[in-house]
Amino acid sequence: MKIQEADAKRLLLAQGLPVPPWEVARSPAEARAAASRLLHDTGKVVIKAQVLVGGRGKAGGVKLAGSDDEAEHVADAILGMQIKGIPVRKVLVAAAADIVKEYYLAAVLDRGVRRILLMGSAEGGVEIETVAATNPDAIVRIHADPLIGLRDWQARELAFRLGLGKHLKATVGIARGLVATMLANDADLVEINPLAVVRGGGAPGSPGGEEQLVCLDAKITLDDSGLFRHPELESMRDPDEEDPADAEARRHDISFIHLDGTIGCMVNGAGLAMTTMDLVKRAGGEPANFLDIGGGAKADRVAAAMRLILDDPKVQAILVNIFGGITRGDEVAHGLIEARRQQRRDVPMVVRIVGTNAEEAARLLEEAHFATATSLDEAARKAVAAAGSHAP
Amino acid sequence: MKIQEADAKRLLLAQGLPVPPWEVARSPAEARAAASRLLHDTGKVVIKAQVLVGGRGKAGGVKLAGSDDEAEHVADAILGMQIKGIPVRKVLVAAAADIVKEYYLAAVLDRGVRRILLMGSAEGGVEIETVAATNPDAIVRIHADPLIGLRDWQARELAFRLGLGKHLKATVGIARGLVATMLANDADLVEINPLAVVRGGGAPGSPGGEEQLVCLDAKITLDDSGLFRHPELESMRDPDEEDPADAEARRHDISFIHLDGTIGCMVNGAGLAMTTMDLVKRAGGEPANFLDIGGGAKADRVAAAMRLILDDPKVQAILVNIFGGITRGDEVAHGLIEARRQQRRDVPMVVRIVGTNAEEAARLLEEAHFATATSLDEAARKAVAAAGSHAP
Amino acid sequence: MSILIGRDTRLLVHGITGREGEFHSRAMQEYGTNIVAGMTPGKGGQMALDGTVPVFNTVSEAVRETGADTSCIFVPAGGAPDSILEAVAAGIETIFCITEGIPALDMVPVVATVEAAGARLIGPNCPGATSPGRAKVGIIPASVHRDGRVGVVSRSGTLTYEAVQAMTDAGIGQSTCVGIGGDPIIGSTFLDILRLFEADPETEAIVLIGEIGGAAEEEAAAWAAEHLRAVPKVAFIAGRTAPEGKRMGHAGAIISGGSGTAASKVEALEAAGFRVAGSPTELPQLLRDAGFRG
Amino acid sequence: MSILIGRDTRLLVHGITGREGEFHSRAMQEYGTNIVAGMTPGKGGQMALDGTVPVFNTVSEAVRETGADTSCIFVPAGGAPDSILEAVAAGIETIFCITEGIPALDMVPVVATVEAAGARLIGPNCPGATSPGRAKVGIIPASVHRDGRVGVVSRSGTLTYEAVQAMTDAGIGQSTCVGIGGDPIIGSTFLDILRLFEADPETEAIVLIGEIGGAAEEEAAAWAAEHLRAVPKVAFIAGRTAPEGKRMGHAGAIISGGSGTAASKVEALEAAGFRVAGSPTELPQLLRDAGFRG
Repeated sequence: MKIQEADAKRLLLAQGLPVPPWEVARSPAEARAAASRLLHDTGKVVIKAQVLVGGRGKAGGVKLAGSDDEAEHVADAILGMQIKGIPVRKVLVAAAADIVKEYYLAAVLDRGVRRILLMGSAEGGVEIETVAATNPDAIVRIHADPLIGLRDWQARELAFRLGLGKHLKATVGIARGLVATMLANDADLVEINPLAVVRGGGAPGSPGGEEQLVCLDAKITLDDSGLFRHPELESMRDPDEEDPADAEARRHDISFIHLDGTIGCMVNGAGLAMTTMDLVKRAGGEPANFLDIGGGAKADRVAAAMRLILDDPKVQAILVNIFGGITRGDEVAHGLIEARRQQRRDVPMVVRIVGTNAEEAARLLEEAHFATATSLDEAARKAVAAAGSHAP
Repeated sequence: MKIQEADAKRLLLAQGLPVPPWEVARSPAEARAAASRLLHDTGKVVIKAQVLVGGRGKAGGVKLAGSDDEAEHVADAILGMQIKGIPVRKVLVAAAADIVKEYYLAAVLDRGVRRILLMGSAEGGVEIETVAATNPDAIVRIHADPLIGLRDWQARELAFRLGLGKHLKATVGIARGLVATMLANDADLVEINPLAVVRGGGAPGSPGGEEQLVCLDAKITLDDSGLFRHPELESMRDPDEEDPADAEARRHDISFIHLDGTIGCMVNGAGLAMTTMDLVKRAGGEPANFLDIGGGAKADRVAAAMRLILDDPKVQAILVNIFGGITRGDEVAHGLIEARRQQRRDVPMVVRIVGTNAEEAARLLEEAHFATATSLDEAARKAVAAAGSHAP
Repeated sequence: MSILIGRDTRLLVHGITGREGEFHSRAMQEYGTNIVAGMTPGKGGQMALDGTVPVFNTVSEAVRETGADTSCIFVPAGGAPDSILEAVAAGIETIFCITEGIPALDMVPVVATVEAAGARLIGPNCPGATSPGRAKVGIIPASVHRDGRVGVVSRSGTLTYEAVQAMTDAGIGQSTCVGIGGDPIIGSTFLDILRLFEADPETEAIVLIGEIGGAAEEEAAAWAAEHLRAVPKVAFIAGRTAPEGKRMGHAGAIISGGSGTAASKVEALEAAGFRVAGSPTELPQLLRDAGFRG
Repeated sequence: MSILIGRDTRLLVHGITGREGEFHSRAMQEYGTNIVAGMTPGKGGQMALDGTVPVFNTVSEAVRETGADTSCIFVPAGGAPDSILEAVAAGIETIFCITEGIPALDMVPVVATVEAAGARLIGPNCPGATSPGRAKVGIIPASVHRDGRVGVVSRSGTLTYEAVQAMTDAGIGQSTCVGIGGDPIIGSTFLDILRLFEADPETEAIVLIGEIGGAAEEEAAAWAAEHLRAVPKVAFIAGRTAPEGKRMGHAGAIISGGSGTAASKVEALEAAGFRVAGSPTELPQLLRDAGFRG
């Protein structure tokens, strides 16, 4: 689960990390009021669109303002934008930092090494992929010990290799804080970009011109499997930005990703779902979605999955592919029959059910006059053909 | 550093352990007031002397009371007692628990295995040494993993082996809580005796007759080396009970233990200090104290040590034994000369200084007409002889 | 022979008295797996599976009393990491963790501890393994298998069933089928399992079923190119049409260093001598094409 | 030969720019110890000890640049455990931690990590070691030593100096003198050091200097009875008159299982063939009595 910059900054602050003050505004007037409180610091504020997609800077979603008038004006412009199709409903207002140098620092779960990885670069403010592609040696990697965690000497090594020796203590504190943030919230990514050396004013209570290290932007991704023990984080899910279909899918424990094709897919298991999409494509069609109903799916979850698929007006045919293990074929068949009964529009459906209770499922589907298939390849071909003949 | 039961209970509560409510009273009237608030629970309160020595129960320092009148009366008696020479200045008042069965549970640093050890026994309420002597198999020992800590399965194993399977979740929580208390406070001992299964009433908000597991008494010893990072714990040092000499010694970073003999000892290093005492004894004397001035001791610390020794009226002679390493012999000699100048009573002194700057020390001491010795055995003999001739 | 499990396996089921644990334990027992013990803290002393299997409070007791050497874990996500550690501490050598939804960071110290102890963990969030005709541990449906000489390793659940069923339908049996699980942090990788197959005299061909994401398939391919040169080997990679960037942020993508796409995996596997199928149903024919005659 | 340190030792001093670190580094260098590097984070690039020793920011850099193989730590208590771990991670084999006042619980994961890595830690809160005529690491005054063939191991600081001085005064030299430290949790025990002495061809007699508390002396005695049967061995135990119960509560006493008193230690040592001195000054004569002719 991705969370907004402002929420990410709150989680960093809770671990004692240096984050300059900010406010969130939902209207130009709120942004003006926030700016008037924050302008005294450096005489300039930065106003940033709060959206969960990358590239908001390039899209014009990050702007400076030197007065409260200007802040209101800029906020008005940003709040009227859409970034990658997402309408901007909130902006973050912060004192503009007097940046000396920018760095990149992230804590991330390294699946290959099965440890927490701290990754830093002295080329901050740039996307890390760009650095990795153009200058991979500029990326410093330090793995935290899997048993006793990140040690100070590791954080010091990171600081020296990034050229942050002058800010040794601050860097050690921030590195430890990133890992602490990760552990405290079951995050799989905590990214600061830029981590910046700024002159004074960047953080509350800082003396005039002294240089210090602060977190200017923050991105945190939470491990969905860890959410059960952090109920407080659930409230950081941004309802403004979530597709209603995503919320509906989550409510039914369905993995659902919307795509651009015409063949709706309902499958149990992520690997098999991707395979089904691949075979649709191979048969000349385009999948309309990735949908995994998970293990042991009952009739009501099947019905919910069907509604999700049919809510997409582009869908011209539906391919159901169930390999019963924990999931019982007859349960799925019942769900399909019930779902078709409630269905508002008539879309051809090809059903393939094998494995546990497949015979009973076959009987039920035959009685209900469903089109069925034996092999997955055949099912894909039939679905693509049905979509072709059904297309408007 | 030992802390009082009430402080220990506060530290346990802070880690979420089940400790029935209590109050501390410094007068019979306060005890009466506390009892009137706590009596409604089980109709009886227990009143316990707050002293840092063991065996208060046998000494009559723990009594029950069934009314506020009786509580006042009992508190009055206990507050008038001395236990092992320590006057009782405070009592703890708690609702008397309806005990079904008592257990012993402690987390302690096991030096031999270099891990945290959980030690439990189903024979609670008894001193663990007695159990160890009479029925060693009754003691269950579980070592926490040194890298990833105490795991739930270990705590479950402890519970089953103690016969606490019926209170599995509670036992696991308490075992984890003891280790957490240890780690959070740098304690080297956290002992619950008794840990008790009680009927209702033992803890706040508990339903009527349901059995539950609660911590009825608590003893915690803190690692002095860890105190620097827990300034809040320093306030738990009980000024009522600490010998002024101990406080003075601590202020000067001197290790000091008062004994019953007549030969005052001032030595650098604990091992050498004990050896010096042993040789005093061997020469026919009795040491008046253990005193280690530590490494690199300067003149002012030497003077403070001398005051500590001379504050004991039984001291008839002083033996100074310094093996200079980090400690410089001339610095010690200067301190001794200054100390003798301020000295209020005239006690013979034998000084032996070897090692770093011993020659300069010898010159200084000779000029000041100190009695000196070359070997440690000789120094001990001379000091014992001097005490004999000086004795009143 | 087979890998991981076989006729000698003495299985302990953690959570045998739970709904899922009991259901799958019955299926394993019916298949002939020797379930010697169950464990559910607080239910020690009971008998499970119609009085055939004793239940213990702790793993150490179960091992002491029954000589269990293999664990299968059906404990909920909150307790499963602890169950793995309990099994390791009691000397269990092979641990299958079926549980899904374990927070990834919980697994970091667990896999390090398993490794340090020299034990072997399969999963979590895996379907388990079957050595057809000998033993089945986990939740793979018994019906898909046929005894034979192809070693199957897969990150997926139902996709594995699909692939194995296709082989069985074509008359090609398996030595052992292993589902290693699709979680971010797992105990055994493709490479770990390939090493076992290499050492198994009865495994004569390899089927590897991968997915987009990570670099585990590429790593396995590089090893196989060197160590499994003469072995017929085929693969299938799911996710050729899957949309990119739906899982993790920037840093996650960087770690895998540009690999992780279906194209890069297919390329690496083909370069290592794997024949890569376009559909699971093609696996049997590709095995024949690669020279497998079993 | 000697144990732990010798002419080949390539020493790295942690905290070389601090007051204590610098003072003792000079003394070590004067003794002839080969100090190849110092380390103080943030002072990398400077030169210490009058321009003779390069200072590094990290241990890994120091090891890479100078081939350091031994560490001596003078870092304050808050940072010393971390310094030990940094040395271990950089491949340092022998680590002396002189620092006193480290919270005991901090050392629990540290000693476990040192052990798992196969490194050796002496201390903390120890005076270090001297191999007379070859090298000196730590703070034992150089003047007390004389080159010879008696191995000395002790829990104390100044008591060690006293005992070694007594030997030197009597013309008995030492192969290596090791102070293992008196903290609750230490890296190397009496037993660990005795094993090293046993394997050292130039150590022909043993002096063990113990203290009341714990069971380390008893444990060492039991081992020596079996493995050092023919070796002249003498001991001294401090604390015969020390008051009991001044250290820990009930549980602490229980662990040591009734041992830990001077009497129990003397008894165990004598039963193992040690001659136990009544004063450090008696050690030389007892060595002669035990057959030592060095």
